[in-house]
Amino acid sequence: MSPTDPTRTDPAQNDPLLRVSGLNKSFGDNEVLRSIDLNVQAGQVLALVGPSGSGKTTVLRCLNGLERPDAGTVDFSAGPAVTFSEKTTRRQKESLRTRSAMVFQGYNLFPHKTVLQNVTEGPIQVQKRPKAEAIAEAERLLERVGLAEKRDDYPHQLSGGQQQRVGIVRALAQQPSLLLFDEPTSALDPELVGDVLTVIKELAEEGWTMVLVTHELAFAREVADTVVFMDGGVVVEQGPAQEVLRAPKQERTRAFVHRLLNPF
Amino acid sequence: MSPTDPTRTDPAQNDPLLRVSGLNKSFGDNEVLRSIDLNVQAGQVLALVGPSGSGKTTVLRCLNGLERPDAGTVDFSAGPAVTFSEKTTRRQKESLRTRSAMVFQGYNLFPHKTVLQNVTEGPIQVQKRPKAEAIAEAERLLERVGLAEKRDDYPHQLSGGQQQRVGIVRALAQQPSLLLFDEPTSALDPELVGDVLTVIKELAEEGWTMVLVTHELAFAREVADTVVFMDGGVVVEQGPAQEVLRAPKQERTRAFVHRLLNPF
Amino acid sequence: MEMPDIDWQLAIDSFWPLLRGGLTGTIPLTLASFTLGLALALVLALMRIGGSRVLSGIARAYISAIRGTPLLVQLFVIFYGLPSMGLTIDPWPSAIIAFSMNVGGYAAEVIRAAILSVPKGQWEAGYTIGMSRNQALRRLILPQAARVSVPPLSNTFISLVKDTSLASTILVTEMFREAQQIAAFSQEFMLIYVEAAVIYWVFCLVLSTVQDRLERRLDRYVAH
Amino acid sequence: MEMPDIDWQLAIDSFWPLLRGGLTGTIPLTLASFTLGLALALVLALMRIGGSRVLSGIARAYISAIRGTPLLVQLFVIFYGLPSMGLTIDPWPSAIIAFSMNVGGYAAEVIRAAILSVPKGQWEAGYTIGMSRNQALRRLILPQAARVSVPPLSNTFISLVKDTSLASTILVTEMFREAQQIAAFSQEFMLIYVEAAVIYWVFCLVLSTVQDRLERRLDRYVAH
Amino acid sequence: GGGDETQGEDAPAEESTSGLTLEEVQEAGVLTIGTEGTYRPFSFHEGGAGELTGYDVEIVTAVAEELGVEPEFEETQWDAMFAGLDSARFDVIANQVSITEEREQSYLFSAPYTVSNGVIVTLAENDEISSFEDLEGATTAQSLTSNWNELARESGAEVEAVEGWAQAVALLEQGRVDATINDKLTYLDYQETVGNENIKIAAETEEQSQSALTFRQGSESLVEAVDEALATLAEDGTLTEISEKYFGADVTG
Ligand SMILES: Nc1ncnc2c1ncn2[C@@H]1O[C@H](COP(=O)(O)OP(=O)(O)OP(=O)(O)O)[C@@H](O)[C@H]1O
Ligand SMILES: Nc1ncnc2c1ncn2[C@@H]1O[C@H](COP(=O)(O)OP(=O)(O)OP(=O)(O)O)[C@@H](O)[C@H]1O
Ligand SMILES: [Mg+2]
Ligand SMILES: [Mg+2]
Repeated sequence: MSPTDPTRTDPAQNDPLLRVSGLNKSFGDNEVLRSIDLNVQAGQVLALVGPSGSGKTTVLRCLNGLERPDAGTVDFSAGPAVTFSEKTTRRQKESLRTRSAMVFQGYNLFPHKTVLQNVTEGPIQVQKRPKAEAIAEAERLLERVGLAEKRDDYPHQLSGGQQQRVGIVRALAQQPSLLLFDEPTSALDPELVGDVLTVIKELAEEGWTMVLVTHELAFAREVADTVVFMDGGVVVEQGPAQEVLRAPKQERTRAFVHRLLNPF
Repeated sequence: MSPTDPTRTDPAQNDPLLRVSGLNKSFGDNEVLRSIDLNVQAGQVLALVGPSGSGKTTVLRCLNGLERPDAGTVDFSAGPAVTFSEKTTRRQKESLRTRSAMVFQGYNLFPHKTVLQNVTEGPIQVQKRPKAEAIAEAERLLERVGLAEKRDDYPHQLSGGQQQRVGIVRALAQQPSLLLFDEPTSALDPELVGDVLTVIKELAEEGWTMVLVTHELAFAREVADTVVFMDGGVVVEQGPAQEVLRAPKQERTRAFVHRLLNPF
Repeated sequence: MEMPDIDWQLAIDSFWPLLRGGLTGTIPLTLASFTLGLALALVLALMRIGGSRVLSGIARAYISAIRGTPLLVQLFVIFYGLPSMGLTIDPWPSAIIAFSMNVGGYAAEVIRAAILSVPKGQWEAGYTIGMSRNQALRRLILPQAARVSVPPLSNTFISLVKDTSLASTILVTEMFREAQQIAAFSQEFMLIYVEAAVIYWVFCLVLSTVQDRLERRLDRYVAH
Repeated sequence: MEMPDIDWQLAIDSFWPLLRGGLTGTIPLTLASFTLGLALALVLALMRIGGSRVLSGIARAYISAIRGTPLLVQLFVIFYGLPSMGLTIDPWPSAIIAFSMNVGGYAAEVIRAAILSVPKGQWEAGYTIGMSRNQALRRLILPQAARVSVPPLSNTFISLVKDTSLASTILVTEMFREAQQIAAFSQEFMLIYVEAAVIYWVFCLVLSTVQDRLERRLDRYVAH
Repeated sequence: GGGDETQGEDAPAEESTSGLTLEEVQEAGVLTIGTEGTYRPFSFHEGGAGELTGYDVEIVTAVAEELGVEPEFEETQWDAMFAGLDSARFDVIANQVSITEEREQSYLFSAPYTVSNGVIVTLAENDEISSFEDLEGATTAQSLTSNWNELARESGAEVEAVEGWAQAVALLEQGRVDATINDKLTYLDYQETVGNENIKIAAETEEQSQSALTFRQGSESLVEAVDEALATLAEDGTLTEISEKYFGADVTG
């Protein structure tokens, strides 16, 4: 997590780290994603916003290989591009997984493992990194988010905000080139939201590349470089955060932003 | 729900409809409420705010007879006051119930009953009001919150915002003198919050007396007459909404308000 | 390895007596015992859940004794044991009493779990609209608990179908008793028992279909 | 109503033989069959859950047949039926095979339900940290499913304790067989059967304690 | 499976379920015997939990000795008895199996070693039943598998099925049945050991029933040797001795 971290790319470089084009996905008759195109520059933060059911989660899941798109290409600069079709194998889909790490809305921590075990499970069991090294790294990351003394607690002993910070550390411990956040604070008590947002903001400032789904428009405006507004499975509008969120060009975007900022 | 509704009191009257004094409640060793005093004027809105675990829900539950306080007096102008002690009977506790109605954070609709049945269950089964009258009244109330055509749907067929509006209608159908809301929007998707807040705001404008627990400080500021800030089971500060939320006197209130309005 | 010779004629001849034993013995015995057993189970479950320590203790002891001892012995105690205390009950009533008591013990825990699985908020929503404990139980909790308890209760039911074969030990004629008679006469125990097993299986398959229907009916108000 | 005379001397004399039957027959048979049955159940549960329609169909048919037919017939088929196809298995192995297959059928559904009860997000969290299906199953899902399945499996276990009495029909001596022998000699079948029932009950009470312990151990990572 | 009589002949490959020859038994040095172990006084455990003993057990043990082989007992319930014989779990049944025409079609019998008659047992105070004709319309308790079951039916009685003698007596005493038919020997042994004054013998059959050791088809040479052994044991008084021990009389016919 220091700026010399080998897994991270220099933000100045300004290459697209991730290029997604023509992504399509249906569940049965329900066309959930239609021709989604996205570019994420290395070191930048892309915020994905839009109404419920618009397909934001599905986009993240396609990037992380949890869902198989029906068509489209996902091209990480870190490895071979994957073009999806009927014939795409499970192995190809799964090859995407190692390049990104996901932080879930509901944390999805492993309830039967301690905080430290949650974080080191991937590095030790999957990546087969030396145990001592993985533990040292995990401790460093936990320290970083203020949870060093919680290392031997079980998730249920933590508050929601603490659990989500563990979720973030678990993702970081994967040493991914891209971090995916799916509404990381929407399950939290309002007072606990701040702790998590602060951590995410710091990661952004340190140059991590991320795709962030959120309903916290104020936060998106502050932290994101690019904002993509989706509705009904299509990208309605995308551009610099300030533009899309302050002065949206599309009527649908405008209505959405207005509804969220002035609920009554 | 018309201004001539017999169950409602004229806001101009300015009597305390509800007077709570010296409310104490412990769960085991945990002193959850300590000497809570509250007054609610007829036709006014009291907003209860404070950090998680401060005892807000417990206050509402004591007012509604779902919890038995260890000591204290609850005095509704509509009936005899109840002073709690070891000896308070279940019947006394339950006598509070008919005077107020509760809207829950998690809606708590009856999943095996239709929208209409949810609303008429109390009037028909408990209050033994004539069936036709109860149904007519329920339909009028559903119409009022824009859910007339949903009357025969089951709760799971509705969105969260629609469910919560049914929850409100169910409470109104009780013809209570006081409405209790426990974080009515915190389980909702951000875009659906608006619909519910709008309904609550309209009820406030029509002169319903309410106690409202909420984390939506902007809404509290707009709709409440009085704001009570609780922390650690005690009332830290109370006063006119504009004062408490804009210029809190107490350090703890200030910190809380600041944290909620500037999370990162 | 080769298939043994099978006496098909015997298999065919014995089919009707077996089926008759099932229709006039196994099925009515099962239905009567299950219905009464459920009622008992509900009472026991409420005793367990309710506030009283004494009632809860009694229900616990009963459930533990029923589940901890063999059904055969329960049948024997009621049929052969009670007469020595001056209480002689006929075979059919004895069987129904014993099986109901047994089902009661097993189903009580299922129903208790089902009631507890209904979110506390449902009780509270009932209270806030002015319901008594009893009203909330009857009108809100039990209908919801019913849905949850169908699959585990259907296990109890299917076990009961087969357990009724023990009624033959206390002079009740049901399918297994018919099977024993035919087998005793023909000496073809294996053939007849397997044939009876197949008929039991068919009963159970039919019951599974009923269970599915019931679940789907109760599902109408649940998402998915 | 009067109490029957009880032959206390006989009750005392028969206690040790009954207990011995329990310790050398009932308990080892139960433990061996339950262990093997659980392993089989896990395989069946995975067949049901996994993607393959064929495997899932096989597992369903197996489970349905096992649950739909009487255990006695299953024992008879293995012990007396297989020899006519050239396969003769000794009493103890036959008993263990039959009981394991039976437990497998019943426990499969429990384990399947327990696996399905683990939130999908746990699988997904496993996948996103790079786990294979197998790794996620072994390291994340099964440990969590274990907790959920202890109570229903303990029901299966308690049923098994009592069902082992059927082993006496295939030449295995366990507690119920001892009871029959004593009853046949003394002609006091009620007394002896009730005594055996009490010993079964004590076994079950002990097992319930073990279950409680196990639950509490597995509970350490769960709230409350 | 099942005891189909043709099985032995047309399936020579199936050694396990065909009959057993004398040579095979002598080669193995053991004779495996199926018996109930819960049928007093014929096959039971001394004191309830002791050694297997009884009239049938002692006789078949003597026969085995005569053949120069070890007897080995397998105990099972009556329901499984013929299945056990069919599936070669044991080679002979020694459990008071009555010789009937039905059974002779499927199995081989040795020479009989018990001759007895049946008795109707009723409550002592019962004076309505004094002959088999009186059973018409009465209810009796019978073990389904005994030949007394058939006799009761032929006499026009309703039959209630019980597991054994003890249950039959219980039903009788509880007034749930009017009578039970059983072997006289069973009754005598019961009165000898328990001494129940509530019940009595109401009538006896004229016809005598014969019990014998029972074998699978194909065991002809073995049965021949067993018959020889039984003859020798009858001659040297062993059978009578065993009979006297259990019944105080010679019931070996
Ligand atoms: N596994 C699935 N099977 C069927 N339909 C699905 C599945 N997952 C998602 N969908 C559907 O796809 C659409 C998009 O869902 P998605 O979760 O991506 O939306 P979202 O933008 O993340 O919404 P939210 O803000 O509510 O999380 C919805 O209509 C949803 O019902
Ligand atoms: N039934 C109960 N048994 C034991 N403790 C309880 C119970 N209900 C509430 N508490 C405790 O009482 C305290 C206050 O709870 P309460 O729910 O009133 O807080 P709150 O202000 O509503 O918090 P939140 O904002 O999280 O809803 C907490 O410490 C809680 O753990
Ligand atoms: Mg989503
Ligand atoms: Mg609360």
